[in-house]
Amino acid sequence: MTLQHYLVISAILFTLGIFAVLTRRNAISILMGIELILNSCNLNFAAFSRFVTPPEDISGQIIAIFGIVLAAAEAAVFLAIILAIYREFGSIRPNEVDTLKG
Amino acid sequence: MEFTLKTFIFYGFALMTVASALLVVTVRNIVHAAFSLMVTLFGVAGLYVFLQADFLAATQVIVYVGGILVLILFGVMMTSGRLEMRIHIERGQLLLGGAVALALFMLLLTVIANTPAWKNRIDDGTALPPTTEKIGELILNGPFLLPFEVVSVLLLVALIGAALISRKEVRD
Amino acid sequence: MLLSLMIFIPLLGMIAVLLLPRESEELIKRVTLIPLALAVYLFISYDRSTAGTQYVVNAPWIDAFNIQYHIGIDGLSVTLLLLTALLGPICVIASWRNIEKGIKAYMALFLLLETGMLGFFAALDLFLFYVFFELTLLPMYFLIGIWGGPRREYAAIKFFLYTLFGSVLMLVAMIAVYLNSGDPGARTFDIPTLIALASTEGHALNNLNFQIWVFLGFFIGFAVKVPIFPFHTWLPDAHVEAPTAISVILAGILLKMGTYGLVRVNMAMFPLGLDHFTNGIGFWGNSLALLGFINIVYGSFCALAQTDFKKLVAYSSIGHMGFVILGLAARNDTGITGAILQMFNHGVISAMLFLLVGVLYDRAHHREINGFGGLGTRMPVYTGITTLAFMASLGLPGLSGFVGEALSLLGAYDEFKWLTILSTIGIVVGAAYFLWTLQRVFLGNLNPKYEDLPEINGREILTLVPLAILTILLGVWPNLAIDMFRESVTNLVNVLQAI
Amino acid sequence: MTVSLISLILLCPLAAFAVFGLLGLANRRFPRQDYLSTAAMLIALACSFLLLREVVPEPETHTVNWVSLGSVTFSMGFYLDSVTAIMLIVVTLVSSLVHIFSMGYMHGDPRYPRFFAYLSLFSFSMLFLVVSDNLLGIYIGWELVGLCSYLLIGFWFEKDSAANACKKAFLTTRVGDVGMFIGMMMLFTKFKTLSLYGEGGIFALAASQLTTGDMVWLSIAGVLIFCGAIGKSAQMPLHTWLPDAMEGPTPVSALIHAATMVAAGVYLTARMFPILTETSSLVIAYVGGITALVAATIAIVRFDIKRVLAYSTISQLGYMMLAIGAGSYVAGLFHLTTHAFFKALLFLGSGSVIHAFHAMHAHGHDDEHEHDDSDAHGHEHNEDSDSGHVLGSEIPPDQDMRNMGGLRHKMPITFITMLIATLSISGVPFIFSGFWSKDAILAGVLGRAMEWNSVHHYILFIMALSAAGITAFYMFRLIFMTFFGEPRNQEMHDMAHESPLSMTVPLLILAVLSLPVVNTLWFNAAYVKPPPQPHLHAPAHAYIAPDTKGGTGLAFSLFGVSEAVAAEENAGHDTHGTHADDGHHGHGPAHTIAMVLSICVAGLGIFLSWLFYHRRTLSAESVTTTFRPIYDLFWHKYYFDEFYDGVLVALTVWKARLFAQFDGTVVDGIVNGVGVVTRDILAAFTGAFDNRVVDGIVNRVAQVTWAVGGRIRRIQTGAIQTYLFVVLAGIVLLILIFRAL
Repeated sequence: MTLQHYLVISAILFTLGIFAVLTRRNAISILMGIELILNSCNLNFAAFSRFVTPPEDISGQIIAIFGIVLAAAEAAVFLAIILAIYREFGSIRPNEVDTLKG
Repeated sequence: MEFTLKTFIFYGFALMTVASALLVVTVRNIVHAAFSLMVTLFGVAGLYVFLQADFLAATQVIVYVGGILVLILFGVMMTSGRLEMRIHIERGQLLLGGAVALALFMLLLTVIANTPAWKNRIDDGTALPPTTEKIGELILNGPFLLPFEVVSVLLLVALIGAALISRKEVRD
Repeated sequence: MLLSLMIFIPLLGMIAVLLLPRESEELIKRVTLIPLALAVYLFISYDRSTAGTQYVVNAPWIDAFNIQYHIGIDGLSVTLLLLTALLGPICVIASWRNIEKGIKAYMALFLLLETGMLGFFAALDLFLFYVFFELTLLPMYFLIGIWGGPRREYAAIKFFLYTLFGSVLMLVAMIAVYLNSGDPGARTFDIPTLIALASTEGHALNNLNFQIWVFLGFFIGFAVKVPIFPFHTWLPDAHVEAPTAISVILAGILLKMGTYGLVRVNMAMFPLGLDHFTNGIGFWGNSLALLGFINIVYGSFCALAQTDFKKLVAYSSIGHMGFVILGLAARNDTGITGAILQMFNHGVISAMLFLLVGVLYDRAHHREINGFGGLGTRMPVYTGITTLAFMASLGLPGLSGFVGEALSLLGAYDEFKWLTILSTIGIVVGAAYFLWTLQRVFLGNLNPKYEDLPEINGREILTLVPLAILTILLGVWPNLAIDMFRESVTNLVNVLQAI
Repeated sequence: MTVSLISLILLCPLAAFAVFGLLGLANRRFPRQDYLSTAAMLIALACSFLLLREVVPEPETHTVNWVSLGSVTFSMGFYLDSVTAIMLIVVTLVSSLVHIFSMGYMHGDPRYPRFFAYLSLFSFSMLFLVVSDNLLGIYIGWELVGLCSYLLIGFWFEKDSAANACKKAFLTTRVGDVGMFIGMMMLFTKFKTLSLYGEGGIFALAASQLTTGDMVWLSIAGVLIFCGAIGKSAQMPLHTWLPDAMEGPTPVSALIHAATMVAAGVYLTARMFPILTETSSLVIAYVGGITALVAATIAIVRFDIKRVLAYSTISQLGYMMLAIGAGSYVAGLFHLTTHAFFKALLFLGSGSVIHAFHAMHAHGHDDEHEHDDSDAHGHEHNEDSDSGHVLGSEIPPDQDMRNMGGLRHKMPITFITMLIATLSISGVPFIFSGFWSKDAILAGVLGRAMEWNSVHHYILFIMALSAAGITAFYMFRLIFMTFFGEPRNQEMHDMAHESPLSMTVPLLILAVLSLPVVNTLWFNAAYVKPPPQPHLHAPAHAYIAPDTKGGTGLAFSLFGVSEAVAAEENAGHDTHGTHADDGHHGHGPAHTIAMVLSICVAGLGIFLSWLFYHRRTLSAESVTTTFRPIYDLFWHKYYFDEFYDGVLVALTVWKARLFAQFDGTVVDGIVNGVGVVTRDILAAFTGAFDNRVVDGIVNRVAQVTWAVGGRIRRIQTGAIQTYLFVVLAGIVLLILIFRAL
């Protein structure tokens, strides 16, 4: 169990998250992709905290906790927006919400 | 590295995380995807345990699984009206997205493999003291007090904002 | 420091207005009093015996382009700062009952506008000068476009595009000056430095051809603001559509920004270019005076034909600003002093006129001059104040309008005999349209429609009295204002006559 | 002492006005404004008398810097010489009397306090004008009296005629003022000062610096300054406002439009005396002479009592101008003084008559007013049946002389005092002041004519003489129509009554002032001396009269006035303007001739008037019919008003409309057109002329931008995922590139 194990897992999660964000046509799926990305980040923080910094320094973990909090906030706002958009457009497919189209 | 139970469990968690994450992005049924995400989150929590971040693991389970995931399910239900909403994916987009993701992944792998500072960092298995008390000390009586307060305000604002956005317009 | 405080207090006030609830109106009113108090303090403590700038603040701002936050005041600026600071609270009081929608946004924009104007008059760095110049544009656009009359959008866009057109030319000229001000690294936007460089023998800025073009660039930019024929057509539209207080600011301050810029930049910085347009030789040598003459006569005649009260006052503004141009074109201290006095006095008097039109409009809900009649019996106090303002505007001696006009003409006659003589037509026509208006609105039999028109109220009198006092005071004792800028003008004239 | 006295004189009326202004702003009125204003005037009057004694042979100036610039300074100040002192007396005296008169006349007017406030403001302005030592100060006072005149003519502004008249007065005088201002600009440019007196003043500089080459320029400047006087003193061709100004209350007509303000033009011309050249003098003299004659002829045919007096005023002012233009400085000013008193008396007397008739209206109803109106028209029919409806010829019934007659029994004081004034203005010899002043003018003109052997001055003398005769005729016509004969309108006659004490006392005082003895108090040779005229040169063919002594000189020396006139005439011989030391030598025969002739024409005028309007041996109607074209010309006031209204005013308004149209359509049209063109037409235009137009390049740039923009904007899909995709792809690429490097 080296640092690289964790980093690879994290990279996989990150990539999958990116993939979801890029390909999904459903806003909630995109949100789930984002959650994956955030998790991969948190995992990275925790891993670096464990392996790179001295063991008694756990700043990385605290940052990860902040990350989780931010994720929670983000999810709440995201879902609220989705609800609002859904009411407005009757759809949550991002490609149908294109009022900003030039 | 010898193949102990601990290693085995680690790989198990790792596999569980990666596999369920793969399901999250591939499964067509959005409810299934959500449940897969739950598994992924659990897996990550398990990994935190391996990293001896007990408080983080607990937070992960409580906040993510208990909070965010439920929120997502709520979102699914309120927007679709039915639980089995199909996810529609276009082929071209799939290919392009896959290509970019894959490229990114390859890039990350090379970085991970080639960064010298990250090589040979092996978990020696020494048990560290529980982190909860330390985290509490650091957050409430240490350098992280201000960020903590800022984050709490942010959370509050986000919650109020979310409530404001999602409520039905009364006037208009 | 004091000066910076004065400039940015309205900005702070704007933030305060946005944060405060609607009910705290008293506070908003008082915010505008602070700059006034500071301006009065500056006016009193200003050292009248020197031509140099005072209260200077000079701090680096954008080092990469050697742009500085350089502010300071000389006699001309302090006069106009006082005018700006004085009109601020008056406009707030004047708009208090008239603006119904979005009063907070209105006040916030108004305070932003005030910062822009105050900063413009204090800026000593060309870039800063430009920034403040543009800063007034946007709030004005919204103030006309949102709170204006029925054709407000047309008027606002016209105003915006016109001024933008001018300021783009100005920007080009400004960059040209910057690029020619020295080697890379030694270039500067600093106005005093540039003035010194422009009269240094052999410097790139001290080149007739260069100065002519740059002069034109700046001139058109300011000419739109003044406005000088043929760039004036935004003015009547903007005035007619703008709410009363904004008309007051527009006529009282914004027009002065144009002429102030002419003095501060065109005259002080490009004496060679100025000489080319005012030396009295040939067409170009008379062109500036010719524009002044056209403004006077054209504005006056157009005013004579108007039946909309506000449009009439707007056109009269064009006519009166012509005297400023004529006085400046004279390039002697009589003419320039007259022009500066005329700037200040026109600021005061036209502010009064627009306030008075607003008073009538609030009551009768129209501005058609022929639709009134005999109001003199119904509203004696209002009639009295209007008569005072009209008389001041048509240049009755003893009131401030006369001094500026007379000095401008006396100065201009030295240089441009025939144009000045022809310009005096404007005096007669000016009297004609004001007296005719006075007759149509106030004299004769009372129009039965307006038998119950209420007399001017205390709040409105409060806005007018300070201006009326100033009008009389400066008419009786013009030295009060001239003391402020005599040295500055002498200095400028010396520079102009050195070439 | 002098400074404080003059300050007091100025401040008293100003304070009285300021009280009104401040209270007015507070929306209150001060009920005893009349006492306040009158008291202020009486104090000023007392101070003026003190000053009269104060004046020493050496004139005094006191100045302060008013506008100081780098290179020039405009000062404000007092200049006190004998002329100032006399003018101060005239103004304060007439003003005080008019104040007192107005207390009776204006009683009960809804704007009673305001009237007195305006009078105070006027008095201040007029006094300021009089004491100013520089052109700018005079100009300021000049315009301010114009304002007061405007306000007071329009005092009853509900009447359209009054509203029109006040505007007309202001604008007409403004035209003249602009001329004056141009003259000031010329002088300022030359001398860099507007002060008149002292070493740095215009007069000193003009005397020392100008050469014969500057004479044309100086003449133009002089005439331009005189333009101001033309406007203010209602000389031809800017006289039309004065008759209309009679729309104001009668005391105003007496004070402003007869005694003081209109005389300011004469005062100004007299002040400018030292810089007049022979050309400008001649212009002034001709303007004065023509005005005197023309206005007198118009006055013959008026029926409105106030209009008759108005034209008489114009005519008399022309006389004064003629005097100054002909070099008779003292005579002109003397006539100004005497005229101020007797003309004020005439106006106040007519006011008393109008008041008597007007009081009846106060008792009656408005309907009655209309009835009277038609009645008046009925009368009008007799005499000028086909004169038609002329602008400004609607006569209010209480001012129409055809409604009067036989009033001498009803209003004895008014009658006696007015008769004295009439005798005075007509030039009935010896005991009336008008005779002396008018005679002095005639003598002066004739003297100049004989001395210079100048045809111009002979013509001017004849004009003046004819005007004198006509004046006697129409003034007695007025007296006969108003006070003699049978009452023409019995109803009105019955209601008429003598005016209250506040009105008759001023009349009596003014009547006393119309006697020459009183005037010698301030008008004598030791007191008034004409200033030198360094730029006035006698023509080459001037005939130098031989000195003749004695003769009529003895008679004149009865009065100090004549001493002064004689001294002046004497000075006139010396064309370089040095003073004669002794009074009597140098009397030409001019005086005798002028005196005899003037007595003759005055007698003739009075006699004809008596024949026409009292004995009625001659019929005015038949004369009218015989000389119909001339009568029409007089009746229509030489068509000046028609010309101004039909041509000048119409032209101005038309031009204004044209300009405004131009502004709205052409200038604004171009602006809007540019907008439209840039938006629409330009695109089509360039499509057609793509290659040929030079602008093509510019437009091509625009086109290309447009086209490229059209394509590029597709990138802006509005879809977040596309953006994200691009961002990520970009990141990957960038990292790859940097890693490769």
